[in-house]
Amino acid sequence: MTVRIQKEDFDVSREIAALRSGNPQIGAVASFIGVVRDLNDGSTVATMTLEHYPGMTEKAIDKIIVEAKGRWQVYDALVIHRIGTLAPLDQIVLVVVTSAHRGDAFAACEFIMDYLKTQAPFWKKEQTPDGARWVEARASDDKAAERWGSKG
Amino acid sequence: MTVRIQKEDFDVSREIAALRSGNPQIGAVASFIGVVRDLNDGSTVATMTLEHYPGMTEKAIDKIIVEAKGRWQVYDALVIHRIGTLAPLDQIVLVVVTSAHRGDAFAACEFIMDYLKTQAPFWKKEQTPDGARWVEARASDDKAAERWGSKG
Amino acid sequence: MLKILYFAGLREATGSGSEELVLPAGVHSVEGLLAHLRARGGAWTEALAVSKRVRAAVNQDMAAGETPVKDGDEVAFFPPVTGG
Amino acid sequence: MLKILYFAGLREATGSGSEELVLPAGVHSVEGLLAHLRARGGAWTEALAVSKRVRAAVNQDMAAGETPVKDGDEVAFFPPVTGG
Repeated sequence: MTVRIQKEDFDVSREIAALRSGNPQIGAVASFIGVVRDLNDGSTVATMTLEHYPGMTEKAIDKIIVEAKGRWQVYDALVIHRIGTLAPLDQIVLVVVTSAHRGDAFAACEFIMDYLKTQAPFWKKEQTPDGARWVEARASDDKAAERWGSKG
Repeated sequence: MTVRIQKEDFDVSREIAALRSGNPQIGAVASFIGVVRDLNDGSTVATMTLEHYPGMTEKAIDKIIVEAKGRWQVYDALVIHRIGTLAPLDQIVLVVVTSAHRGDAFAACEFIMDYLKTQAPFWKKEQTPDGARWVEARASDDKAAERWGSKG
Repeated sequence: MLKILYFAGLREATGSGSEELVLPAGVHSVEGLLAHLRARGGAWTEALAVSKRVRAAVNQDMAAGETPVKDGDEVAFFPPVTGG
Repeated sequence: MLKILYFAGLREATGSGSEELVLPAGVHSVEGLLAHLRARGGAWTEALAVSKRVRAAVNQDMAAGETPVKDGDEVAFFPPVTGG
């Protein structure tokens, strides 16, 4: 289990290779990359700044991964989330899950993203032609997390 | 839409960069890598040889991608499938889907893999200590494809 | 004339990768063609047995038993696929 | 003593990133602490209004209104999260 909060970009191939390293029982690798879009809620986005809650962030993501490992047959999982100022086309977040079979890998990867969206303390502030604005949370993200059922 | 059948390995980072290139409206990239395991159905796998039906393979995968694009909001999709002889830890298949939002990207990526598993003409032959054997199709793969409902 | 292709275990069991065949009289579907090939006996009968769950494609599209087969078609027979 | 942290829009609206606060008498939960802070008036009342859907964490775990708060705790208030 690896969780990294960093300003630097990441290389997906290298991260996947590290996560897979030495485990020839892995048959499936599901991954997700979140990317900065140049248009959000109707406004052009020039840059975006990501604030977080140091300490809690890592703890919250650890909990999400532990929960995913309890629900599915997963070998390992990696989450990298960037902070600081990003521009359109920049990578924001990477989630990788390794498993013997693809169903477990896909489910755990999507579960981790859905929970990260509602449980991990990150906030985005966008610079638009009309000034800076904090991104509003989406009801669809609450719904996406809720459909996995109660956490207990 | 890109479909490649090749002997050579692939680099996930490079393939994702090419697929995303020039589209700042992409917010989500879901991907899947299938990997050769060293143990399958209880036997040690030394190498595996992938046979396919040239011509039909590309056509079948094209159809699957078109179907996925009809079901979800997807910008683009890429499928690379290797043929020839592979060893444990080798990458076999890559599916990447780009979308504005993660729900569409995850669903389309998993759908493409599930259909590829039952509709794309590839066959695996494993070399084990007990000799060579053709891999048996799994009922679980039929079920995985069926849960997406009828194709029409 | 039909072009018939065999893949994977089916290619090995029949000893044939492909053949050209004059469309046999009375054969109008995948199931009809399968019955014709089974009637060759020996390895053909065994490899194409119903229990083998033989799959077929006509002109490179997945086909069912009732899919029509006509002169000029490319018909392929193979086991359930196992890629990915 | 409590350590209280504010993040994102809430930090900007209150003008406060963090503060140390003696646990006020009668405050035993997140909801009680919120009511105490709202009673400061002005920007505090507005930023912490119920309509703002303020979220809280106690000792770096997501908390609900009834989550207990005791001396020595680290309590954070922030808007719904928007990472990922």
